[in-house]
Amino acid sequence: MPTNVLTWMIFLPLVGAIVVLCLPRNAANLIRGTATFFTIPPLIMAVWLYQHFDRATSDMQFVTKIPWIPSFNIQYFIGVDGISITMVLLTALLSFICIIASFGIEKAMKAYFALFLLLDAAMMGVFCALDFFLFFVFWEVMLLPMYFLIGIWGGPRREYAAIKFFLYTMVGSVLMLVAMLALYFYAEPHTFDLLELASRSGSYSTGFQRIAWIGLFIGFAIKIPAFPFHTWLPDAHVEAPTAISVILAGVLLKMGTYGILRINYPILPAATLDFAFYLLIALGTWNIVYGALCAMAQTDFKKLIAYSSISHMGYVMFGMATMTSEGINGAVLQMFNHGTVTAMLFLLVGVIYDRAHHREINGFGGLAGIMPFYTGWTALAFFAAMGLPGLSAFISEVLVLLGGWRSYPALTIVSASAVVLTAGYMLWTMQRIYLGKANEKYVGLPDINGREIFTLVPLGIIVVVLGVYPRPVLDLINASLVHLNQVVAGKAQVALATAGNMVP
Amino acid sequence: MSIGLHHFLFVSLLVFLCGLFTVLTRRNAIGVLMGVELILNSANINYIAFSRYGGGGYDGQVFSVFVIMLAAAEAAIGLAIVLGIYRQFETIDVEATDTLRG
Amino acid sequence: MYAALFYFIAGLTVIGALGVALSTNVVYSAMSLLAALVGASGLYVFLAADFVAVVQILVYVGGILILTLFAILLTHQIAEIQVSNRSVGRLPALGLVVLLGLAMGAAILRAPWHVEPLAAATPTTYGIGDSFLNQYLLPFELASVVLLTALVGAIVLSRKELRE
Amino acid sequence: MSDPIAVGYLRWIILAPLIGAAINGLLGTRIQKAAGKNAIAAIAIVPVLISFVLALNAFRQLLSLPADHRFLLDSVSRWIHVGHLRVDMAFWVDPLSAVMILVVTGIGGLIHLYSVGYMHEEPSFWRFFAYLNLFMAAMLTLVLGDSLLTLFVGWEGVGLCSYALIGFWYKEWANASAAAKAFLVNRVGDFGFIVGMFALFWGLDQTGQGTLVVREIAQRAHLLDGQLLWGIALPTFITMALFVGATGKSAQIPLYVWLPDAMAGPTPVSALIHAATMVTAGVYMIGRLNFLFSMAPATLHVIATIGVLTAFFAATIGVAQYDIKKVLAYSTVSQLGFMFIAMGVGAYSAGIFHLFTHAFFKACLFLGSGSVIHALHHEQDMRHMGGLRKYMPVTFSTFFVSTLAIAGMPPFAGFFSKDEILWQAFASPHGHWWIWLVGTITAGITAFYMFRQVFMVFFGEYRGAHGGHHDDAHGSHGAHHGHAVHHPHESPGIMTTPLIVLAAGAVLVGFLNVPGGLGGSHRFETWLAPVLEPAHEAPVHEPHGLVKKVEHAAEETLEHAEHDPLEYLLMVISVLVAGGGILLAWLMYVRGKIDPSFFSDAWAGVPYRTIFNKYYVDEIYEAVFVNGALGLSKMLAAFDRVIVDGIVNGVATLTRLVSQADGAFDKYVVDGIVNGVGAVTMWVGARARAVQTGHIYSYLYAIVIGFVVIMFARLL
Repeated sequence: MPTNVLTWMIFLPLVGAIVVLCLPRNAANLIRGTATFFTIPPLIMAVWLYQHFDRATSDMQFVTKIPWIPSFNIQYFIGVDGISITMVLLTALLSFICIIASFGIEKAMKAYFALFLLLDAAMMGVFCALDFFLFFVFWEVMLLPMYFLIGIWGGPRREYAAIKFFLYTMVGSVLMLVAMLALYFYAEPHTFDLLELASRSGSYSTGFQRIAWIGLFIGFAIKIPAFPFHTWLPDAHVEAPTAISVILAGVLLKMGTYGILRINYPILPAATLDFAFYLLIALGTWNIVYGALCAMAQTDFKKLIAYSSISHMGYVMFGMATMTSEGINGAVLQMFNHGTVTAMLFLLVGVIYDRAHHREINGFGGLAGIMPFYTGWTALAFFAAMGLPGLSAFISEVLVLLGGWRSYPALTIVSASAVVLTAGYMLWTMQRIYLGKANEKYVGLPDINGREIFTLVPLGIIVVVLGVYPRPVLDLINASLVHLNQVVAGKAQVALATAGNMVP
Repeated sequence: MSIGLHHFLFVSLLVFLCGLFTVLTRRNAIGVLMGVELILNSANINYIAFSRYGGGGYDGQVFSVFVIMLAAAEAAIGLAIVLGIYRQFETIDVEATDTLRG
Repeated sequence: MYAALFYFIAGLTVIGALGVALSTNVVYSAMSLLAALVGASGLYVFLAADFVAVVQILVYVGGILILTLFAILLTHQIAEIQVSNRSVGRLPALGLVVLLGLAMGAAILRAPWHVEPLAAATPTTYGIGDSFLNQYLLPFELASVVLLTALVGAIVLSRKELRE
Repeated sequence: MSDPIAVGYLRWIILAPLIGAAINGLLGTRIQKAAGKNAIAAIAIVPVLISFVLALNAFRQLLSLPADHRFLLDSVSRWIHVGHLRVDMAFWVDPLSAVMILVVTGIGGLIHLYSVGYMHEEPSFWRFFAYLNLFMAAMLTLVLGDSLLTLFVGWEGVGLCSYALIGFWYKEWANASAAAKAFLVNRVGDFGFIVGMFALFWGLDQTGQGTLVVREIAQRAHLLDGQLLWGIALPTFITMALFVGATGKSAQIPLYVWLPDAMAGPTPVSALIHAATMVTAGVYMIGRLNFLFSMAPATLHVIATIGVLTAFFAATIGVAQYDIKKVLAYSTVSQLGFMFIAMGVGAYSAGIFHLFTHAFFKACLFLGSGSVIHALHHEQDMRHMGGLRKYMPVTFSTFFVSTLAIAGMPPFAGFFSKDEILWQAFASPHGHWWIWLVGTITAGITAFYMFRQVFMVFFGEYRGAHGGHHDDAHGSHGAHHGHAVHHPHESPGIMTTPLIVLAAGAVLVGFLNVPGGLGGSHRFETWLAPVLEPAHEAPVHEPHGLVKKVEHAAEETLEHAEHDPLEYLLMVISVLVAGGGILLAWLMYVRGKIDPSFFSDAWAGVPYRTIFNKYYVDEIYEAVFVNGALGLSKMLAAFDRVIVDGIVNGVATLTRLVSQADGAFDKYVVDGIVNGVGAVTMWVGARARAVQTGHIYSYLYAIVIGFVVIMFARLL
């Protein structure tokens, strides 16, 4: 069990998906039971992984390497290190929570849970894959169930949203494919192995690095989503059912930034340094400010949270680009924190959507009196999203901005100013929905029920505990990120020096 | 001048042409059959001529006997069919019996 | 004299054939067919194929011709033997036949026929009979089968239809 | 700062109220239902008492230590160790924070007690005390935090609690927006604080010693000298940014707008948060980082100027207010202005002392006004009050004593602390005569509006309840038809005892820091000396020897040997000015000799209306910042929807058009060909059928023709 725990975590949900498909169509509870049953072991393994993860070293752990397609030198090469460990844990946790949260789904349950488990397997795969080809396969596999989950179980304009989501990501993955193949053929004994490509990063010419970097970056930027490519996110969120929004915001957005950290940084260090300022920092800052301002103007609750995700992911991009160990640590911590906080926000939106069947912020009012317990939870989530000290998001925001100050003080001030904007739209939303005179239309609304609380409790605990004592996560990621930072800074010089004479 | 192979070939050719002409132009089924008989005979003439002038083997003649025998069988069947048609169509006019057209 | 006899018999055969082709009345053509067959038998005699000549007369004239006559009579109510076999569009057929004749005539003239010196005319019946039962035994037996089938076929075809 | 003495109990000062808040917060409804409101009150007050006792213990332990070793540290665990950033979860007490925790726990405890009475008939009683305890915990974290980051956690924590408490009665929309306004304006201040903190950290990190722990900063502060950030001296940039944070938290121009609106919260909240503790956080922070501020004279000057302007500005507004709590709110802003004057002129200990005394009498004033409001069933407009001294003797006496203190009358605390500030404003090297002048004028105005309030509320006839017209004419001619049915009654014991204690404090506390000129020995100042004036002391035992220290400031503060005669003169002037103010108020509101309308109609009432409407500052902010941000966000959202989505949808429609064209082409051309082939075949088929005529002879023709053609082809 110890070494191939990752393989188990990837393929168990897949088996689950198949088992769910074989169940009789109308055995509702049986389907829900089996689906949950297949997400619990990965969660237990995740906890086991957390305990047995070696925090001192920065190299890959729990590695499995089996030749898969020898003729093209493609291996089934999976492993986990500081960068991906938090994401694996987050995926395991959020999948479990989302399965519980999707007990409200009535339409074609078997298909829903099967697709969801398939999605879960693919996500886990993306985070563990260390062979570029395997990474790309999982990346594509993840797309399909997502398209159907939004397209079939979504809201009124679901087809539009699903297609838009699918096409956007497809365009991205096409560019990624091109860059992947370029890297594959450029390497002497053609290989897809990321570590191998990284070790050879000195030998690429700057021109080649730049083009490959841009190709990969656009592919990943669409997923983050970075500014020009972000319009799919609000639509996808508004139309997706609650559980899918949670997974979409909780895990899928992180794949973009994770991809950049896993592929762009180690393999193309010289280009990373060039583009860190022009592209990443500028886009990061713009994402933060733009997301916050757009969120302020939204009337749909879910769209508001979608834009707030854009703003928070802006922090991740900002942190990554600072090239300081504080900045990068902050970025990866923010990826984790944003996962938990936004998951809570979407679950909470789900709660009132199930009751009032609409998400118009101005349509509510004074819910605090009607649903006090629910309002308590929302307050916790809102203040976490605002980055209030004592809650997890504050630590990562401070680290990111602290990291950013040394190299880009002006942009750090602009990004820090967004703290006020975030507080602005969050409080304003809080006020319009929860405070003020009780809206007579919803006086009878039942307060939050057991199942919904059960999904919120783990996330709430994480958000509070990590706020007071962030070491459990920081220690996990510190070693690898410090190493990554040195690698990128170090290699970049070497690449620049030797690249001069190498023609792509 | 002595009678050579050519003479017999020419006779058989002429008989063959008449037979052919009969078959092509006769509207009466039986006339057509008669034409066929003529063609078969021209063939026999050739057989025998070659048998005679070609080294005296009996093969030619054996063949011609077979031809005659088969001609008999063919005539019997042909006429039976003609009678069948006659009974069916009350006529044995070749023009009329074209139901098997494309 | 020998040549003259040949020409006479050959002429008889050809005229018979022409009669069959050209005569307006079926019966006449039957009669001219008779002439042609007899002429042919004569030619066989010329070619020292005595057995075949006799067979020709017996089978062809005695059998097939009589059979044809029967057919003619059966299919024509005696009363209306009138225009019966006006044939269709003779001219193109004639043209075609002439063309064919030229083609084959040229072939006959040009072909380097392998001609052996004529051996003496000997009675051939024994030779034919012998080859029937040795060299051509299988075709001989098959011939009997064919004839039997023809016999049965003819009977089946021409029996009164059972009115279902 | 020598090596600290490790202790273990400091963390409990914070944890006790935190646990209290947790219990009340999570189980409050059940406890209140089961054991009633007193149980809730007990759960809330006991932890505060524990903290108070521990604070006293820490104070006692510090007293036993020699002067410059007074320093207790309680390091709990590593908090964030990432890259150069080394921040631990550690709490420390030194003379300055000792004073602060005593104030917070002491006055906090009294206010907890008072709230039990004041909030008695409030249904969500448990929620109030949960927030109050949470606030105590946050304020104590702010004060005890040993690194700027822990201080910041407390800093925003108190912001959150003030949001929760101001918006306590969230049913009214006004309260909720007041709360949001408070939090947002604080957040703007926090933004400044963060920027200052980062600049400080990276400034030190440039020299390889980046840290956020306050005592390490003190040792390495000199390394910041000479560094520039965008052409501004780094220390100045840092201190300016930190000062922005301070103005946000301590309600100075331009970020003071939230305090008056914060009165929407229950009165004990105003007393605790908006008088005694939270608003003083800014002053404390400057005091804590005084070595930094001493390195940036430009910032000090700015602080002093803003301080005096805020004081004067708020005092003028206070004059025209009719809401009893609004007057006190503006007086708080004004008194805070005085503290910032002290900080601005480098007299840090004077500032802290004024903070100390102000906590006492301002809390007393607020609680007094609370008991008045409580008695009049939430009536807050002074024009409906009057003559309450007959009905509420205790509240009146404590209120009157505190008003004397705030006005700066000699025996009371306010005199000593405010006079010290005015003297420092004049004498200190960073001070300037006009600061003293405006300060003294403000002191006069303060005396006037405070006594105006006293006379309107406690003197004259009761203009209570729903009678009486609303002009501000003095009550004498108010012939009310039908007196209020009920007469206001004195507040219950639990509310008056804290009042008495605080009033006593307002009287006695002043003697802690009697200036040399009056025979005193500045005991308070000497107590704070090691923390607050390292810059002034001779650099004898400072290992690193300050490069640029304030030379002439050193000799005048400590050695008061020759009492500068000027000091006496200024004292007398300030007392006279205060007396004048009181007299004016007395004439206007008790004797009615001077008709207040005389002032209000001066120059066509324009100045009065502007004061009354708070110089329209709120409206300006609303228009400029709030609507500006909203407008910008609407514009950007529209841009996002129209342009970016427009492009995306444009591409989509383009693709659809291309696909339609492609579809048409496919249908008509390619399909056309296919059908064409079909048709041709059919046509040929039909022709070919004719060949099968059914006549045997035509077949024979075909054979013969074929044969002939072959023969001739062969021959030719």
